[in-house]
Amino acid sequence: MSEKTQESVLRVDDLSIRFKTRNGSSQAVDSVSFEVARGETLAIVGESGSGKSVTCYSLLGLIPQPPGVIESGVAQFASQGQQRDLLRSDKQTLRSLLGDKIAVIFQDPMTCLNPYLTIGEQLVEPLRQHKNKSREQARQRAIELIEEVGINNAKMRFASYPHEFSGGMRQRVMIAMALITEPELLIADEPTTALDVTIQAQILDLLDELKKRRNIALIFISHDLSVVASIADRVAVMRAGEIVETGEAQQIFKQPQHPYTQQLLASVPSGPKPAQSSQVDPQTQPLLKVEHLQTVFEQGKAGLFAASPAPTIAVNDVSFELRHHEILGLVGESGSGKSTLGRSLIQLIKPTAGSVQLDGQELTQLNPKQLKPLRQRMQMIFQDPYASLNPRMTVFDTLAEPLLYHRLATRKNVTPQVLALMDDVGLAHADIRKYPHEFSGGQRQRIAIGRAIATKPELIVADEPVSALDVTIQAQILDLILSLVNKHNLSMLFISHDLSVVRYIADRVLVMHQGKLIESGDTETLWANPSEAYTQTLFAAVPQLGSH
Amino acid sequence: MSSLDQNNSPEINSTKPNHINPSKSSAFEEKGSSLWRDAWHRLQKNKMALLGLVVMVTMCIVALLTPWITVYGYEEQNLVLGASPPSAAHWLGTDTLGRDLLTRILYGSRISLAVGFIATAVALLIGVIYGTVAGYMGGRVDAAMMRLVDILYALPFMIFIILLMVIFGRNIFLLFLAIGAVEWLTMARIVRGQVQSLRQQEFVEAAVSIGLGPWAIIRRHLIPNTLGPVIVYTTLTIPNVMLLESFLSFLGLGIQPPQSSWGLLISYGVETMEEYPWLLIFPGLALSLTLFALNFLGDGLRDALDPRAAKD
Amino acid sequence: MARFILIRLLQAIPVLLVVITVTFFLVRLAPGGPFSAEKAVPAEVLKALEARYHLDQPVINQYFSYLGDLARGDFGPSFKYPGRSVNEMIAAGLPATAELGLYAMCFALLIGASAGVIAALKPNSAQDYIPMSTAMLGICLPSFLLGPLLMLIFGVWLEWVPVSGWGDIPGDKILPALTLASGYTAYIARLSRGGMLEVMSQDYIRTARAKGLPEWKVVLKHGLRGGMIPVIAFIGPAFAGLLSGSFVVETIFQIPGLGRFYVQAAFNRDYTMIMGTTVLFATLIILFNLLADIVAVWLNPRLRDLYRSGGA
Amino acid sequence: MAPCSPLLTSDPSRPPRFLPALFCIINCLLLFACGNGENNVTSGLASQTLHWGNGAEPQELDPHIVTGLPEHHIIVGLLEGLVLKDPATLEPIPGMAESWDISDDGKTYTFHIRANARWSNGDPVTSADFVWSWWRALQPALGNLYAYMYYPIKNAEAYATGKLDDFSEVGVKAIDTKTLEVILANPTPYFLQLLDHYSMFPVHRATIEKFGDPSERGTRWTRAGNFVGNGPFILKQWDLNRLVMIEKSPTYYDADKVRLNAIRFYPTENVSTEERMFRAGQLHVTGSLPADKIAVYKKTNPQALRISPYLGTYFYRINTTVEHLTDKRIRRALAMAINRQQIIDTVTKGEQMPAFTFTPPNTLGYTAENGFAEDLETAKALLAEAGYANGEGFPPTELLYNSSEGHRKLAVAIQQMWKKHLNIDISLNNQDWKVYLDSVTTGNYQIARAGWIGDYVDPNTFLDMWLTDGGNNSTGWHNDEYDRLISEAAPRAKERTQRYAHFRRAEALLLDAMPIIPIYTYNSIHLVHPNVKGLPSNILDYALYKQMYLSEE
Repeated sequence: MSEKTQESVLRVDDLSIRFKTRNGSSQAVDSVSFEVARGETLAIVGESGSGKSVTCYSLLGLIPQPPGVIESGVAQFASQGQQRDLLRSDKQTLRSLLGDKIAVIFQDPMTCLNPYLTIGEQLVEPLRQHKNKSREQARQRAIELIEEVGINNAKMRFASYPHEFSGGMRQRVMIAMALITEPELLIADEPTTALDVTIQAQILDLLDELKKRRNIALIFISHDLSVVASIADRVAVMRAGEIVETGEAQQIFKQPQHPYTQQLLASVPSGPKPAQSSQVDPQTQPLLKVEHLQTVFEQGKAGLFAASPAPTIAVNDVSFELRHHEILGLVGESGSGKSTLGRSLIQLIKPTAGSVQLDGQELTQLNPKQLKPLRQRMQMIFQDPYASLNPRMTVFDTLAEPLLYHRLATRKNVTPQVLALMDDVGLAHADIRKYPHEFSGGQRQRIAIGRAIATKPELIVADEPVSALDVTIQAQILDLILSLVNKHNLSMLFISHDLSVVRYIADRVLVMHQGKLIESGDTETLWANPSEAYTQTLFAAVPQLGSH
Repeated sequence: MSSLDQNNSPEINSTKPNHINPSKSSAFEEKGSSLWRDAWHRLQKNKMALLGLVVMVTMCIVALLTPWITVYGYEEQNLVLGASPPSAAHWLGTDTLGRDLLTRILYGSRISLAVGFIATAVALLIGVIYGTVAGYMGGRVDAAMMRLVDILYALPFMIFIILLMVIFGRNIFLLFLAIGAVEWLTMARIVRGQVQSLRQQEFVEAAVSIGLGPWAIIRRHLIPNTLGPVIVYTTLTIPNVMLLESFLSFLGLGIQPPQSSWGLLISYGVETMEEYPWLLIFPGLALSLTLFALNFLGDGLRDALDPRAAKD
Repeated sequence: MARFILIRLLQAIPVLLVVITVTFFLVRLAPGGPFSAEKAVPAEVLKALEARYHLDQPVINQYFSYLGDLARGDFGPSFKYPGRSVNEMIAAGLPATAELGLYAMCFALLIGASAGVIAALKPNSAQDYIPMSTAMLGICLPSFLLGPLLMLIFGVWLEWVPVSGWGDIPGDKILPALTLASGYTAYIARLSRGGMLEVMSQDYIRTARAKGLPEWKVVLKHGLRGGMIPVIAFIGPAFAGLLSGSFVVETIFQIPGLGRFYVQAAFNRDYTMIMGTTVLFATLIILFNLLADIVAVWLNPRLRDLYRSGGA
Repeated sequence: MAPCSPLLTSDPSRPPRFLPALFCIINCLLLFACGNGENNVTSGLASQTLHWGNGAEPQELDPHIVTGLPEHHIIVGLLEGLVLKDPATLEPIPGMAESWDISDDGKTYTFHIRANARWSNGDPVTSADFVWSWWRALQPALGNLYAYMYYPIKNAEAYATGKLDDFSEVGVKAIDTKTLEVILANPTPYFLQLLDHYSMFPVHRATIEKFGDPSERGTRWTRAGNFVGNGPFILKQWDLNRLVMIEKSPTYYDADKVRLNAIRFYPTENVSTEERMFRAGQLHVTGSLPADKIAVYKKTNPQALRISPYLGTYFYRINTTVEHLTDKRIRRALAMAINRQQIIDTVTKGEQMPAFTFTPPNTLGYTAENGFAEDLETAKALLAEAGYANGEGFPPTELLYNSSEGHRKLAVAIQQMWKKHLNIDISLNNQDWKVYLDSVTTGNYQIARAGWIGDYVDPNTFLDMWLTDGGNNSTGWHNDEYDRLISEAAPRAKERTQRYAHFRRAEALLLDAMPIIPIYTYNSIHLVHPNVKGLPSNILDYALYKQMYLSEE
């Protein structure tokens, strides 16, 4: 793909960035060099904190200085025959390039669009700023572009607000906004990470197509190797601020040279579950029995607004069983009701109808007081380890709380138990007095898991426990979960949108779509032969490492 | 800029659990609420906040020691002298009855600081509990509780004060109650708003899934996380309360002359600010100093109590 | 939305009823009737006066007949000002108070929000501390101090504006509006600083910067709207408080407003006037809280749609 | 709500426009500030408009309902009684009546009303107007607090209190349209003085009846545009809490002598503001002056400062039913231990006169003998005699005053004097005005601050309040001999000297028993711009507008 005859749009040499704080400084980017040519996609791959975003943002003047200090480097940007060093341009020049010749697409389309302004207003902004277009001209152009990125009814959509769009649509808007000034360089920072797998496939296709049609240079930043595999021409692998390996995409995926690249590739969950963990006991009665469960939301009930729009049926007539020592996967896209189902099972949300029986005991009719002893037996792990830990409680407080509350320990003898829990989930004892924000995402999830297993429960509902984590961390946490399930004889409902992860961990899988269970079966059976059309689409959209 | 993770991830390096010698672990024995102890450590690093704290503590100590360090009595008049500007005998001058202003400011600090802290504490206690319960319960309980706040807001304050005065007579503790009873309303609203948004957070859900009861959740998870805005509002409330005290004292509820408070000294000083400006300036400075000290202390405390704020 | 407003208005009815009932009986508990005067009132005159205003009837009858009058929109005659009905006095006083409050709120918003925004752009720097400290002065300088001070400086010494009055001499509205604004400026400054800090760390601000927009445009167009939401939520209730709390400023600057009546009525035991102003202010508090909620919804497109679809 | 509307109406896709709106409002406000030219004092000189600091918003302008000084200042411009007073001497001079005859027994007064006396709508003023007006003033339903001003008239009291239903038996009669005969119950030497009190002013019958029942309180007849009066000015504008403006009346009989074209009364409740308004040239006359400003004016602007004796006494009431205060030795000791001159010098600062009698000295020629002297040794001795040598064991005693800066300061000074001189601890208590009144009238106090302003220039207005059943007594003190002297001996006295002798004996009894502690005699303290002419000082603080004018010379 990459013919070196192509002119290089951006050429970065020996870029080093350091972050200085009162506690010392850290080398965020260390002597990084790369280039990207017109019509080419360069993927920068690395885990969070590897410096891949900082590298790109520093070129655009988007990192705060201080604390960031650019120590060295040259970034030659070629546009209309003019060569500029981005790192040495003044703010004015940089600003005139940004949004015009260089455009950026950010990771989370939910937060990156201004919720208070219409799509149209935000779309025309770069045109008005850089091209001196009249409001009407800009509007025309914006509408054309909205259509081009595949949004129907562009004229009406022009006046809509971001919240009226789904995540995928927003990302299309972001792409339109980036392309509206016909840039020569497009930087896409994890553009599909926050999207469902089917949407992700569409967006990747769109990006690829637009790049080809407009012959622009694309820098694609991602942590997800499977995604990169499907779009990149060349790949640069970053770790701890350094590019450890760079090369043609096919070569990197087929014959990774650097051990870190190898480790990354090995961490991508693929293939069936390692056999050793399966100890399901089919003959006895199930641990959890769910019958005709229904959960309905009165929207807008929260807060002082009592007026309620039409109710949403989040979980619709769901029945299934969960056996002892079984890991049951629950897959579905966002909005399918899988999280609500998980919460309804352990009575965090009161179901509207149906029954949930834990070991033969009906849960839905119990009041909080009656539930309390049962809470010890069922626990939950949440998706977002940032939000699910109280920011003002130390690791000790968080882990000790369930022990003390259920009188499994006293104030005097709780410490050894907490330390044992920390051993279980692989946390250093020295961290006992630290607060959640001092940990990385993976460590936080370890804390959350520790909290969940503290009371030695039988059932754990894990709601997307690894989807916020980097791929190597994800692999570690998955292995941790598997080992804990074995060690403590746990049963688990494992909720995820990531089919590879589910395949890797679950014994049996349920597929959920629009509030209903549409398919279930033993994992490998289902993989081999999905019967429902939806399930088939879902499987087809999963990016594969080898797909390139 | 959350995605700009500035630190290199320690993740790679800590893939294996660190097994630390168990004997060392006893160093992490838990004693009391670590949030407050950690906050204290963080506060010590904030110079402005520390300065504010030092000023406040000094003021409190001086207020306590006032009877032993003043040369004049606070009620001691010198009608022949009358109002006199600062001099060697009277460092801050004297008021129209010839009373030493420094002495009166010092005695006044006893009243003002006591009113400021106790009345605000009353407001804080009621407001935080009320607001948290309303915000946590939500729905009808919340609506009913907030309507009650509306009602109390709307009742005529003056009538309330006059009645209090008549029913209970003059009483300094009544003053604390009266002021606290008024000030808690806004506090309750602020806290309720905070709790409403906190309630949606996953860590509260996690607490529910552990089986914690409402009270434990409110106490352990909600209230500590509302502290930021509460502290800021509190630091703004204290000087307000001190001024409210002077108004109520003027009406006859609260302290009686010849006792003084900063608020009263200021309101008397206003009357003669052209003739005897020192009578306004010095009490005014005392109040301003308190306000700024409290403000810096409050901001520092807010940051100290928020582990995330300590970015450095 | 219409339904939401309707429900809130319906909820207001019991609130108002409780306020009316409590106030009605409270004022009659306060010692000293509306007709007591320094010179003893002869018994027969007192009797005649009480008969005139139906105060000789059982309190419960008075209460129900008052409710009846109120339902017809009649607040009754003032006791203190025999020639005036309460309706008339409110009609005479409310415009001045509302105008004063409006100007004050504008000043407070302009000064407070500017200070807050400027401070938020560079937190913990001189650009933060200086405007914020200036705004904080508003709390140290209560209106009973600031009013006379401004009056003295700008009215008497510099002779730039009149000392007092309301609409009599050009410029006589500036000082009272500034005075009333001072206390609120500090709150607004703090709120907008906090709001802006929060908003300026949002991802969409980074998006705006990535478009190459100049910084002022990023702040004013993308930041301000979200950053001002806490301020909007504050000014609704604050405006109601400003109206009922304007009596100090009205007295100092001799403004023919309602705030003076609100306080004086309590001292005069002008029962009908107390009731009238209380009902009015209770209504205003409820309305402004509602308005603040509506504006908050309106400013937030997401909520706007929620209510549009759920309501009418 | 206006600031929100630009928000609500703006195109939702555009950023909020409330900032521009805000700027507009502020700009309007600031634009108003420009063009601030001449002040009231300068402009008033050309237009002969007097700007008067009136102290408070008038409750009403109906002379038969109101009770206060602010109302007085306005009403005397709008209405005129049978007689006026010479502001220099306070002797009666002709008003509506151009002359009058008094019978030899001093009981029958015959007034001859001016032929050219007219109401502002052109109607002539007749004797029937007076008869009707006085009938109205005595209607119980009107709730006239000054009905007692009529009590010297035969049967007026009985009619006012409902003991008599037939008004024709009350001693007032229209002989013909311009002749009015008044018959008194007893000879009342100060009766002519009363006639200049607004409660005895005539009102226009047709106007009042047009707006409601004559005995109905608060009809709209007193509004600008409705008001029909017979005084030198007519009511032009009455904006609540803002301004009352009266303008020269063309129908007034003396109109060519009236030189002021208009008077604007401002409700200056805040005395500090009032003083600043004066300084900024917004007022010609202030109603008062803060005590601490007096010295400043003496130094910098003495010609504007107007201090003159006033017909009133500041005193402390003692509740003689409180156990330890029943002993008159204690009461006298308290009175003697106050250094009045020092209080006047440092607290009130208005050159007031220390009071050793209750009636102010030289009240129409009456001066009582000092009832005591400031004497610390005697005071201590008296206290010791009463059983509290050196103040030991003196029961806790409370001094009550109504919430006010001035009362507070004085109480604090006196509290300290008693502590220093007698070694007794007195605590202070201040109450809101109405609560204070309630406490005093129900006797729920020990020592209470008080003040008394004479309604008319005669000792009687001071001394009749200490009668046993006097509505304003409230001290629990009573003395039969005193009652006899005031209500029987004095009214029957033929001559002023004899009458004053009775008063002196009575006042000596009062001061000996000392249920009250006189502190000082009031002064009226005003700021008067030098341009204001024809406003002499007098003890009633009485102004005759038709003699006043503005001039720079």
